[in-house]
Amino acid sequence: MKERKNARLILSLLGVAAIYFLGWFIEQRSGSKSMVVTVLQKGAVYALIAVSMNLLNGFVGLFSLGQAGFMLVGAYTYAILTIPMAKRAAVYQYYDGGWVQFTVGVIPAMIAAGLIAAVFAALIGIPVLRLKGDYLAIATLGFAEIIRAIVQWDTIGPLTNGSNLLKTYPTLKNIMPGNSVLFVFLVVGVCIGLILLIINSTYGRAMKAIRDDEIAAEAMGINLFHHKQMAFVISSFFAGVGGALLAMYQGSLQANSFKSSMTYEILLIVVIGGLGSVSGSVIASFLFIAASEWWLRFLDSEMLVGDFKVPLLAPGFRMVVFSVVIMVVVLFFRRGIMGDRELWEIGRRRGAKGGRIQ
Amino acid sequence: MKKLIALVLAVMMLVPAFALADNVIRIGVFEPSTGDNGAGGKQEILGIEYANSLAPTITLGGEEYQVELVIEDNQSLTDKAVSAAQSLVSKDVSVVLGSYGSGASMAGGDVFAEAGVPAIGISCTNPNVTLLCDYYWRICFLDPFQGTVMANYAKELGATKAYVLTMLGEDYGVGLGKYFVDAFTKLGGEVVEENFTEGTSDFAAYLNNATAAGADVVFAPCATTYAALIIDQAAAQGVTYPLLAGDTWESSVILEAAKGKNVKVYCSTFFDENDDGAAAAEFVSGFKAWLNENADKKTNNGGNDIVAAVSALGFDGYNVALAALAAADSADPAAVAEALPGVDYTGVTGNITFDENGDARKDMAYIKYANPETGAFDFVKTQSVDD
Amino acid sequence: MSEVKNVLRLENITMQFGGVVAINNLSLQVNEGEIVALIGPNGAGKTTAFNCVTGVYEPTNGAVYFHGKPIAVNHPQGKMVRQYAGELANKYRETRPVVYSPDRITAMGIARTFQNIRLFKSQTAFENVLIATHLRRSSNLFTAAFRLNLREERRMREKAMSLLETVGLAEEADELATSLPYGKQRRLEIARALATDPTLLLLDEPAAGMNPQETDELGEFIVDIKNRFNLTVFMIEHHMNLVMDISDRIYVLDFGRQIAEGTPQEIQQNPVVIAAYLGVEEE
Amino acid sequence: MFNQLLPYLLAGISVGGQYALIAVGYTMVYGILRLINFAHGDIFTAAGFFMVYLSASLPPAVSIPLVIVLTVVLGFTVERVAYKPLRSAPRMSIMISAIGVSYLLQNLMWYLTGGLAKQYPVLPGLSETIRIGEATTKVVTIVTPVLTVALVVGLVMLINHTKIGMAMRAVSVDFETAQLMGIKINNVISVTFIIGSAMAAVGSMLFFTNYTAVTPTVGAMPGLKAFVAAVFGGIGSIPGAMIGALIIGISENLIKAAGLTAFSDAFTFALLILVLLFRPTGLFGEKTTEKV
Repeated sequence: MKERKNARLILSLLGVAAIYFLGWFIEQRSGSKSMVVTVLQKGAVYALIAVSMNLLNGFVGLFSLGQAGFMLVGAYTYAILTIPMAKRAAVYQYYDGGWVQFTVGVIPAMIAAGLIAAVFAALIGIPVLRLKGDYLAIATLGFAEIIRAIVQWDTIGPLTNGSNLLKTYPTLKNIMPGNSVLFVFLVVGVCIGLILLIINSTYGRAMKAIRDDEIAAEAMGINLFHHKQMAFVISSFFAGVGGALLAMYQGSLQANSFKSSMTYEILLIVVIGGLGSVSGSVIASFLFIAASEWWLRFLDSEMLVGDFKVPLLAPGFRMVVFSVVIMVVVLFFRRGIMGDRELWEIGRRRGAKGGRIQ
Repeated sequence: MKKLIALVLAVMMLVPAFALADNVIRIGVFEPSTGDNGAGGKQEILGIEYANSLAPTITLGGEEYQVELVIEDNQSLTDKAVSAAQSLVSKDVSVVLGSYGSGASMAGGDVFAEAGVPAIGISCTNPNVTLLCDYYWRICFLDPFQGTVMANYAKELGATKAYVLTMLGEDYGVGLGKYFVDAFTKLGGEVVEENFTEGTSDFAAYLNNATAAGADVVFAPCATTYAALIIDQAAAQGVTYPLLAGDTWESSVILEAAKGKNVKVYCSTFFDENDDGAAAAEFVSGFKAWLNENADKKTNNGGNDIVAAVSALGFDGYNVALAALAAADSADPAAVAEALPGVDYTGVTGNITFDENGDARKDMAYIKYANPETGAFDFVKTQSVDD
Repeated sequence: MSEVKNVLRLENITMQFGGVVAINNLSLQVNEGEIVALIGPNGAGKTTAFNCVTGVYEPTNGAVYFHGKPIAVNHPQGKMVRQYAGELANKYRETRPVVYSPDRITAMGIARTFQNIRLFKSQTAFENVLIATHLRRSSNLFTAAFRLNLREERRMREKAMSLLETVGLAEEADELATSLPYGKQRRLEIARALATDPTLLLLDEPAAGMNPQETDELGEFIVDIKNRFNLTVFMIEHHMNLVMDISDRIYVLDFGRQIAEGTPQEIQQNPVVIAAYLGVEEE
Repeated sequence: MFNQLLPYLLAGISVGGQYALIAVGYTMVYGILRLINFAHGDIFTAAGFFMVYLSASLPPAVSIPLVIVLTVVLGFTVERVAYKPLRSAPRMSIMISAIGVSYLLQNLMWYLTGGLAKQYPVLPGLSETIRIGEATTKVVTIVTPVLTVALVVGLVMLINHTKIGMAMRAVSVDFETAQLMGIKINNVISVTFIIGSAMAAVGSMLFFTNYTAVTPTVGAMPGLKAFVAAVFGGIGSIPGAMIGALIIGISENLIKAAGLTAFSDAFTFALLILVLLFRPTGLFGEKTTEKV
């Protein structure tokens, strides 16, 4: 038993190492211009965000739709803290250089991004987590919108630059030049590793109990609010870090893009990967990003095969095909890619674990 | 079923591996053809396409190359702009043209800078496009200039109190609004500022406020969607003061909204169809003929053959790119980037040379009036700023 | 049993849902070491009484004491006052309303099972019990996440396993809880409840759906765990043989009212009970 | 002071009435399926596009009923394709499906229209300008509340006095029991979606007469606000939804009047959270207790 456990651990570590090597290798081979590299970067960022959302929706059973709001907080925290002093006057062109007159390093700023998002979550959680099911969904969605409105508020423009773009902060490509994929994989890997540790601890078990049956969980002495709040804060922390990474990936930042449709996209990734499966979310993120940003892009431009103009191809067709695929998954493959199992659990016998989705 | 999906996915992975033809130079067109700025973006693309149809080849190092336009839709959104830009970069373009809308340009700028691909902004007027990006150049005037021009013009119309209305979350409008306010207050005018949120439908209250505040001019740089509503409402209220805005309002949407109504709508823009210059006149007639030949193109131009300023700018942008390529004598983006600052090109919108920020030295704006009777823009005057 | 100590005491409990009075002025007590049964026809309010004890419901009026400590105290408010006119309405006026949440009540030492089995359905039998050991943890999120609590984690697992052995489910430890047969699911619920280290165990129809032989075995099993874990047992049950076999005392509810109380012999001879309850053919 | 506020009040009543017509669809569907139909806002948008395209070639007398029919067909189809197969699935799955449908409809509309704003046609008798006191407004501002109240009264009568209405009430009280009593659940649900979509179609005509540009995402925000209105009024209660919508419409505009435009959307959600915390059943909802 123990030997098999060790073998599994070594195998997992080798697997992770292989993924890192592959990421590094692809970037070295195809150069930073290649679309593969873009997909790897954005896919990894979305993987973290999807896993953080899965922690709530898949592991605690809280239908929360506030992820975009917490990402927004994280992304802004990171950007505001890291814009170089020399560029502040230009970025905050309408606000005399802004209020914040210092910069911090990339890693401290990312941690701050997570922490501030977590503080927001802790405050929001107090009222909101008392709500059940779809009311929670709509309330968290509402809070995300409120956060967006506040960030765009002119009065705190010197802090957030109002509705204008934030730019010139350190981005993925200039933090570790030539090794951007490795950097983002490292950060995301550490974060997902932490989430996995929590999920597999006694606290993670308590969270899964809440998902399965709130009333029974409470009768077993599990404090619902306390554990929900904990999961909400943890999830938001990593959503905040994910937001910071997204800001780094994008190179510029505007509150306007953090709309509820962003949360919906992440939710769909989680569902495609399988609610309650971390590895599913990761796989689905890469597939989702690769499909939407890369593989299906050809659908957006007119194509001539010989003299024949392929019908239907026009800007926007990509997203139509893509959303049809998503609907097929939602309707006919409800368990998603992984169901609620993990990649490393495949082949391990564990009862007949079928037919469940919550 | 699952196997089938796996197969489909596998096939999709193979598709993007298209072959690169020899002797082709790619110019990226980074424009919105959908979204809020889709209409303007399409007109800009038309100018570029027309220029490409006139000059489809270029000779570099003694060899003739075909110039291929790679058009990518940035959907007028800053987050989508990033991936659109990446897609362009991954297709090995030598230089990029666009985008209509400063927000998308600023968002894409980073990608171009990191990939070392120079980009030429065509109608993006926010100063930060070039200021915060070393790989962005631009061939049009800037918002501080445009804001000042309109403030001056407002003053000339006899206004002392201006009402400025912009949309929250829109880089272009908010920026231009601020420059107008700065300039107008400097000229001794008084300003009342208000914002509206995305999706606002009823502007009655805003215009009421303007009237109540005693404004004698309204400056409302915003997307044409809202512009149409504002004009509509202004006509309904029978306001007497003129409505002013920036370059986005030079659009058939505005003409339609103003047609047959008792409103005075002015906007500043980059180019006038009835320009007397030989180059401009030739462009206008050629472009109109080209539009009329091709039904698709005409639809993209809004169904008529009115020459938009952004089309003229697009035309110039393409030729500036060719000039830079020729000067570099290479398709290598780095070489093009090096050659760009030295380009001196006289196009249909005037002479283009770049200053140290990468901005064209342009000191003239055209002010146009949306004539409600004819449903066309009347040229009012050219306006420059002296300081 | 040297000295009689009461473990659980319900005092004038009334529970009202809208216009429906589910329990009407119920008072009862369960003493240390006893097995007390609560019986009555369907809809008599038995499970509601359990829910008032375990904090799922907030009683409309009355008080619940556990080891003499109030765990749920409430008095009617607003227009309900009229319905409880007189002494009852004012009885708890002076006391501050107390309502503990279910998890705190479990932490105090009351564990329960459910009438309609509520196992954690995505978890194995072993995990179901393991989850319940979470309550008595000493680790915090940090030590748990970084595995600084290995000793405690091992102890939790050992405890869960030994409880599964106690209820005879060691073989099925890795089976999905919901894939077990009905009888075993009921036992698993008991194992899970025991994992919270209770002093009072509430069993809600533990023998439901069992055949006579299984029911007999269950009776022995309940007595066995009662002695082994030093428990007091309060149960709702329909199987009269089981109730009469193992209970020390019985309370009978009908339409939310207590109609009788006594030893099994007394209850069997009580004419009111016979009329209201035993006279009705069961199942 | 009043003259200053009047245009805001008028705008508030008008937009509130339009939210109300959308909210009816939300509240009915939620009452019966316990589903937040996230796609409802997009069905509303689709109704806008139907009108844009139909009125290009047809007179209003034909295009108006046709728009309602097409919208109803769309709503009906969405229910049959995306919700019906999930009837026995957990509620979260249906909600995810609703989000998926919303995503699909938005992308489809984006593709078909090129993502460009389309000009809504002028409907006779609605777009004319009138003066009320110091304020000028369109006829639609006056028509909206009247029409809304009439439709809501009609709907309440339908629900209280017809067989199908009785079936709807039964299903919303207890899904399973109603099924056992021989009520054809699927028919009731279809009728619910048909009524909801028809109301949304009427709402879209009024809304877009004011806000003359139709874009693929334009319905998302009014949709969410209408849902908040439904919750505020007490989910399942049709008059509640109307009153909730009017309150939201008016307060939103008063907030604009106070110069806090940035928060007019945020206010709606803040209101929602307050309602959920302090009166989760809304103004007219009934309290239910979960059975253990």
